[in-house]
Amino acid sequence: MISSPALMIEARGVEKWYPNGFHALRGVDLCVHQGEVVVIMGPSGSGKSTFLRTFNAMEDFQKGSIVVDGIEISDDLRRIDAIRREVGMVFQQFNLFPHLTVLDNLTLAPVKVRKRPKAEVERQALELLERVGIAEQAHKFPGQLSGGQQQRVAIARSLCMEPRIMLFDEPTSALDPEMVQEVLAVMQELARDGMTMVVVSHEVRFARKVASRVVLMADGEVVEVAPPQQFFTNPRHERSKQFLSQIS
Amino acid sequence: MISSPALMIEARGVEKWYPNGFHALRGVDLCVHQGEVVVIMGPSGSGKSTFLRTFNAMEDFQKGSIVVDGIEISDDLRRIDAIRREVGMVFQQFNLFPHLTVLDNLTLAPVKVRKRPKAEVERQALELLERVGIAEQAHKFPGQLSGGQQQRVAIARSLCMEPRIMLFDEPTSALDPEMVQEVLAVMQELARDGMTMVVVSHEVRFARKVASRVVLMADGEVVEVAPPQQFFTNPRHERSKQFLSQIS
Amino acid sequence: SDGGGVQSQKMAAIKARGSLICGVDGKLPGFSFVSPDGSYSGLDVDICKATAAAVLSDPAKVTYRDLSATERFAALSSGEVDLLSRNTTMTLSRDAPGGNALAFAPTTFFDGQAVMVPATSGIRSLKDVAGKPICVETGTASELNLADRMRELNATYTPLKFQSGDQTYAAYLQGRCVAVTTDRSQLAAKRTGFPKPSEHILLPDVLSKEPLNPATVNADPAWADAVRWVVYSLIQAEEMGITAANIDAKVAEAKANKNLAQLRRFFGVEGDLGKQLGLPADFVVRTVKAVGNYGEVFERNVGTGSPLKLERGVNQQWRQGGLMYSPPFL
Amino acid sequence: MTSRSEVTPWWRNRRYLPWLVQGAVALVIGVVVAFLLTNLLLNLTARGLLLSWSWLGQPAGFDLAETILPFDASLPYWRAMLAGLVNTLRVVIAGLVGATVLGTLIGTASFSSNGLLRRLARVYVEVIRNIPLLLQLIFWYFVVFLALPNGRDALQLPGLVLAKSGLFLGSPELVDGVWQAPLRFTVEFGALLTGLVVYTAAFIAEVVRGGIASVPKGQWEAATSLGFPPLLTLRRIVLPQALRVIVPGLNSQYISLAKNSSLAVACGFTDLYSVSETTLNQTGRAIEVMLILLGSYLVIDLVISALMNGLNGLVQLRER
Amino acid sequence: MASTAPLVVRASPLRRLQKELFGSRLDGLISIALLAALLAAALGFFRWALFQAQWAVLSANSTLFAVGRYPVEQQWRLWLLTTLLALATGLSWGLLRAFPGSGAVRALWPRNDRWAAAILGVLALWRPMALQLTLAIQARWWGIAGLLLLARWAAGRYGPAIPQAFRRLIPLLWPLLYLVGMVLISGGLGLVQVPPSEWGGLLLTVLMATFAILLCFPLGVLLALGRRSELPLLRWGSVIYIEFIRGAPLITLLFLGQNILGFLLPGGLAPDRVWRAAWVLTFFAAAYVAEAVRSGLVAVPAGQLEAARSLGLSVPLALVHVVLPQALRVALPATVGQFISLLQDTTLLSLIGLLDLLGTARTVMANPMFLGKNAEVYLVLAILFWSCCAALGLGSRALETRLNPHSPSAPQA
Ligand SMILES: Nc1ncnc2c1ncn2[C@@H]1O[C@H](COP(=O)(O)OP(=O)(O)OP(=O)(O)O)[C@@H](O)[C@H]1O
Ligand SMILES: Nc1ncnc2c1ncn2[C@@H]1O[C@H](COP(=O)(O)OP(=O)(O)OP(=O)(O)O)[C@@H](O)[C@H]1O
Ligand SMILES: [Mg+2]
Ligand SMILES: [Mg+2]
Repeated sequence: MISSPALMIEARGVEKWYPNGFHALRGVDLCVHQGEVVVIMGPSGSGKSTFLRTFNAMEDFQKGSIVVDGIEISDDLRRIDAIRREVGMVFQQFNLFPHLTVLDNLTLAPVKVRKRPKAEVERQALELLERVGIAEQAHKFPGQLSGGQQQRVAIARSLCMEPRIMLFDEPTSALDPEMVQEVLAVMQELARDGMTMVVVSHEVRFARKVASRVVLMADGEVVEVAPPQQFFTNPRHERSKQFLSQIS
Repeated sequence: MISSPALMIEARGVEKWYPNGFHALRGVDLCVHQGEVVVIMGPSGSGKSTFLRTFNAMEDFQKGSIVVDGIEISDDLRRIDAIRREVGMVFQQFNLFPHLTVLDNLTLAPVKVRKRPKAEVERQALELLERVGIAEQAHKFPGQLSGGQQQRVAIARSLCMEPRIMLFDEPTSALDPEMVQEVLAVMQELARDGMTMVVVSHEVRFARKVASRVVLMADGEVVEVAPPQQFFTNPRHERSKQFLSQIS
Repeated sequence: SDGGGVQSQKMAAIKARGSLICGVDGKLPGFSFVSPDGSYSGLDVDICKATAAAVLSDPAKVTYRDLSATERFAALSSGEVDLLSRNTTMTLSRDAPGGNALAFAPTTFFDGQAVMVPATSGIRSLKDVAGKPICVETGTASELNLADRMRELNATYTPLKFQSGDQTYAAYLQGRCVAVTTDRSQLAAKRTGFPKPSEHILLPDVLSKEPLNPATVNADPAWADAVRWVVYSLIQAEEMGITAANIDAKVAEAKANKNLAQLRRFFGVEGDLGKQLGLPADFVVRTVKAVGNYGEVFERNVGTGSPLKLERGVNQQWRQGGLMYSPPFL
Repeated sequence: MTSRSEVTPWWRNRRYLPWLVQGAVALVIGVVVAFLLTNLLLNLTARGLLLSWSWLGQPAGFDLAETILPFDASLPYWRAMLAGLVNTLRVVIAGLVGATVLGTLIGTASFSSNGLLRRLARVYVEVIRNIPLLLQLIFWYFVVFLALPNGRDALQLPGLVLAKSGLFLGSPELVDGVWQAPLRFTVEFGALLTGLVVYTAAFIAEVVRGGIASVPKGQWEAATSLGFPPLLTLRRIVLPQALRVIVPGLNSQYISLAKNSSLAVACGFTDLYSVSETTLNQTGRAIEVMLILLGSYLVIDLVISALMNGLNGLVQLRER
Repeated sequence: MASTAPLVVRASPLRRLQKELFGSRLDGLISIALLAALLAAALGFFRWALFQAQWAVLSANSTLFAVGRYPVEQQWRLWLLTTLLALATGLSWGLLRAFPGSGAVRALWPRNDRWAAAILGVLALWRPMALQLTLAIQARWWGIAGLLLLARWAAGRYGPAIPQAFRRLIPLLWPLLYLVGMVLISGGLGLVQVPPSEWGGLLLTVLMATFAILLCFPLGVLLALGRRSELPLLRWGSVIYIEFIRGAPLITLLFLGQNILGFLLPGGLAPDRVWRAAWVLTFFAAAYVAEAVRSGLVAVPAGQLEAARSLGLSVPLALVHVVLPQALRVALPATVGQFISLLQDTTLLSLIGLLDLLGTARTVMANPMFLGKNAEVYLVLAILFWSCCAALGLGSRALETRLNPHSPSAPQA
């Protein structure tokens, strides 16, 4: 037990109702260990995004508990801040700040939130941009980049806050096909470097190659959790089979 | 000579400058005989649309002359009216009137411009819609139709003015692939019925099957005019070869 | 303590502020008017100056507020101006506590509402105006008097109402209406500025009595009294033949001669008349020095020597058969 | 997040914090409002001006220049204010129609093939919008309308006389130096209406221009290729589509026209505001008069909005 | 098809004119009618302006129009302020040119600037002369205009040499100048007090407009944020406020401010009526600015706030650094539009008896000497307002393009 990697996310019986009464999560459990890459799949509206967003307290929930890196999520703002510091998030729509240069996008949060010295953050930012392969775009504005480049900037922006966990919500689904690969390559490398990642994605190839486990959600519940090999070749549940037949 | 079909369009040395000084047509000649189907091809920006639009006086030109069905184009508004009566035009973007039903789209011009009795025009319009295969959509609004249906309505709308010449400006390039065929079929049938047509299009199959001659334009000039068989298999000019290699 | 403890709140406020806020019309030649250099002059303005001289010893310490007819009472009762010297007619409802609850100082000008018409119009009495447009400033007593009188005469007419005097006269001069009505003095004042004053006549009809008085609020009787006696001091000075020019001599004379008891009391050389009002003992000297006696004020601003060329008429001293009469300074 | 072993302090609790913020804001607003209201009550009581409406029934004592509702000085105040309201409505309705017509003409003129007309339309809009309306109203009244000739010199056309006192329609005749006619509009009304129409038309022209510009160019081309002359294209093809964009824009212009009509005082027209000012001055009833005034304009705005929303529904419906 | 070398011809200006004016018979008729009308109007105007108009009304009252009844012996303060303003304007203008927005080329005197400088020069030389001001005052105006151009030249020429740390401080010049200006105008700090009732004319108009513009903007932003807030109380509070203000004509609100504010505050606490009007203008404009800003807020995708929050930015930080910069850029034209109408609305002060430009004009025209000289005065006022409003509009468009050289519609090749 001692040698097993630390538990980074531990969700127990999470239930969420939206204010309009919609029961979006119906008692979901999930554990993510350090260094794991968990890919969440499932039909549209099954609650994947909602679930993911509870991990950094972007959505609240009514029942159950979530412990992120040892901190239990509660209504305490100080805790929420601490959790957001641990968790980076990348969105489907990139959500880069269009009025700031790429470099400023990266440095804004570390400088304003962490109060780190600007010069140091800039050095780190340039390194990260190098790492995602777009160092030469540092002084452009997001509007001047392609979708793939923008998404890589978004990843770098999250990394710049030095998170211990990264959440990805369909990071490639707004991209033209030729740009999907460049983003997945960056994520793959991140995974190789040992980042704990939870990824909502329907990229089967990526999941097969990188995921430690694949989670299938449907109707606000976790239907199946399995290593990718097993999940894609021999799913246990009827729902999983049905889903797999749809996406391939 | 007597048996040769009448000359429907005769353009001689047409030169056009746009108001910004751009020299869009640099002395173009073209003759179209009755019943001919002429397909104009050429790279983007070569002046195809501009040339086509001079035929019904939608664009003016500064040098040369164009005679349409015996009427020479000049600044005389009465002549321009007469020519527009002879010439129908179909656009890439359909340009149906979104606030009118399909039937009203067809009948508006004959009733308001030609002052024909409404009932008679409606009968004719329904026949035409039948002919392009969408009689049952007569009372819908354009926004409720698919692209292919909309383009067929646009063709029927032009036909309702009983033109002797039809101009098509890339009629299928805004369509999803599965809808291209239904529009080409309608055009093919029109050609079979003996309509004189000038078509800007890159549909090689259509050109091979239907065109009397294919015209290649480049940089505001006509580079080659040839029957489709010869044009596609054995073009004379270097420019034509280059162009054909690009589109296939 | 000195003044028998009667210190008015208002007066304290004015002294603290170091300036008297005086509500005036600002656009009425002869009464209150701004010259191109920005200074105010006129009969109403002189009352402000005299009051400032009495309270603050300096006639220049006045802050003028141009007030329209519609806002003058609100400005006074909300305490925005200390003194309203804006040729305002004293009426019962304005005076009464159940009405506007003002406190009026003595009349500084006895006026009456009149009607002016172009001489060429052929109109010779109010009756002739029937059926025609009359210009009048809205929110004034003139507006109501006109309505009353026309109803008495059983005549229809069109009242063209304007928010301010300048618009009213502009409309009249441009011929929009055949007559304009307001107080006689005002009409005369305005007429002086007309391109051809002689082409306009005042009809003989007097629509109303218009005693024009400075006003303060009922709520501060001590302040009202002070203002009242400032005005009386000017009238009394004229009666006693004291002018701005000769006052220094007269004061010296009074100081020298113990027998001139009345004069000595008046100048505050003896007795505590000023203190009883909460004013300096020599407030009369200050007021007269600042603006002259009532006759001088009248002559300078509206009298025959001024552009308005008004006769003294009923505004003559009572000894000359007029209505100007000051109670004794005892 | 139901039961927690440890209690989160309230100032860090994201569940309570918003309510605390709101509570604080409510408290501040409440205290300020209460403070103002107490003062109001105290001051009004001191002056004997506590809210009361009985004065509305007392005779007004003043006359009004032009009214559709018959009015004279012996009628009560509420009749005076009603007469003012009717006058306001009269000028607003006429103004709406006039401004819409003129604005549409100018808006479409900026698409004319005639370069001069096009530029003049631009110049009109740029000049008129950048000069204060009040200045324009005063200009129209004192400089233009009051310069009209009067009496015998008035501009006379068959059945129509334009004089300094107004526009007379029907069979005008000169009685005792004054024009009389069955139908007359005073110059005060004329100046206000002209000012409002000219000013609002500039804004409406921009709305119309925006609406027309929002119709794709292809619509013009298609119509032209079908042989439509330009005016017919505009009327049958372009304007119906442009309406979707125009109508919401018109709504706010209409409302501002209605509100701007309160500047009538500047040119001597007896509208609601002018009557209210007189009434306030004669009665001292500031609060009540303000309430009536604000309420009336609010109702006018709401009515215009409701009508325009209905119209909006109609033009949007045609799409589907 | 041996065509000639690419030849750029533009239709000759005459031919273009002919085509624009006489393209068709109808166009020809319209053109002739319009030309005739224009000609008649121009003739009439010049006849009036040259032979009938009497401009003495303006020259005789120029001080009144400029500063109202501001005490003569204190007017040096206004001259000082004008000089400071001219310096600051020249400095800022020159620096703008020294550091053009990305994409623009740097030039010491671009064409627009040469025009502006020429117009300024002509105005400074001709206007004081036309107003028949005394030579001393004319000279002052020349000096001030010269100073402005000199500062403009110096800043444009030597601006780039200024160290960056110092350059950052230069925008602060304006708020500082505003405060200094307020002190200079109203007195205090050892200067003699000049109460607001003595301010008038252009001074009052400009003061009211700038005061209201400066204050209504933050207020409007707060209201807009309130209206978009999730907290019902803030939202409904803002909605009620905004809709109430927008439902009422400004004149009724000014009237309310003058007549009722006195009742709402304990005696003596109510501010001077000039300030009262200024506050009413501010609160009025805030509601409209709020709507303009709201349209900008709507244009910012919800994802922006989410991204900022997920990066750990608190809501205020996210608003300040992420949402507002984007929203205000979108809202800029509409906001400036509101500022322009606010400037125009200051004329309504004359209806409540304040002596702004229009109020001063009305006072002047009550002067028997100038009765009936309406057209001259109103024409000059109209030109004045027009130039100010048009300049604001132009400025906003320039700012817009300067802020937006990298619009998202220009993707990389
Ligand atoms: N704010 C909200 N209020 C009410 N219902 C919501 C809200 N947001 C999401 N939902 C509903 O909750 C359900 C789950 O949403 P969620 O976005 O988590 O699904 P998802 O699995 O991510 O789907 P997709 O693959 O389409 O992104 C959906 O049915 C959605 O309609
Ligand atoms: N209104 C205009 N003003 C200036 N240049 C124009 C205008 N319209 C078109 N052009 C230019 O004229 C050239 C010919 O345009 P045209 O639309 O005729 O080309 P095309 O051959 O139809 O191209 P495509 O295949 O892209 O439709 C292009 O270079 C275009 O940029
Ligand atoms: Mg999702
Ligand atoms: Mg084309």
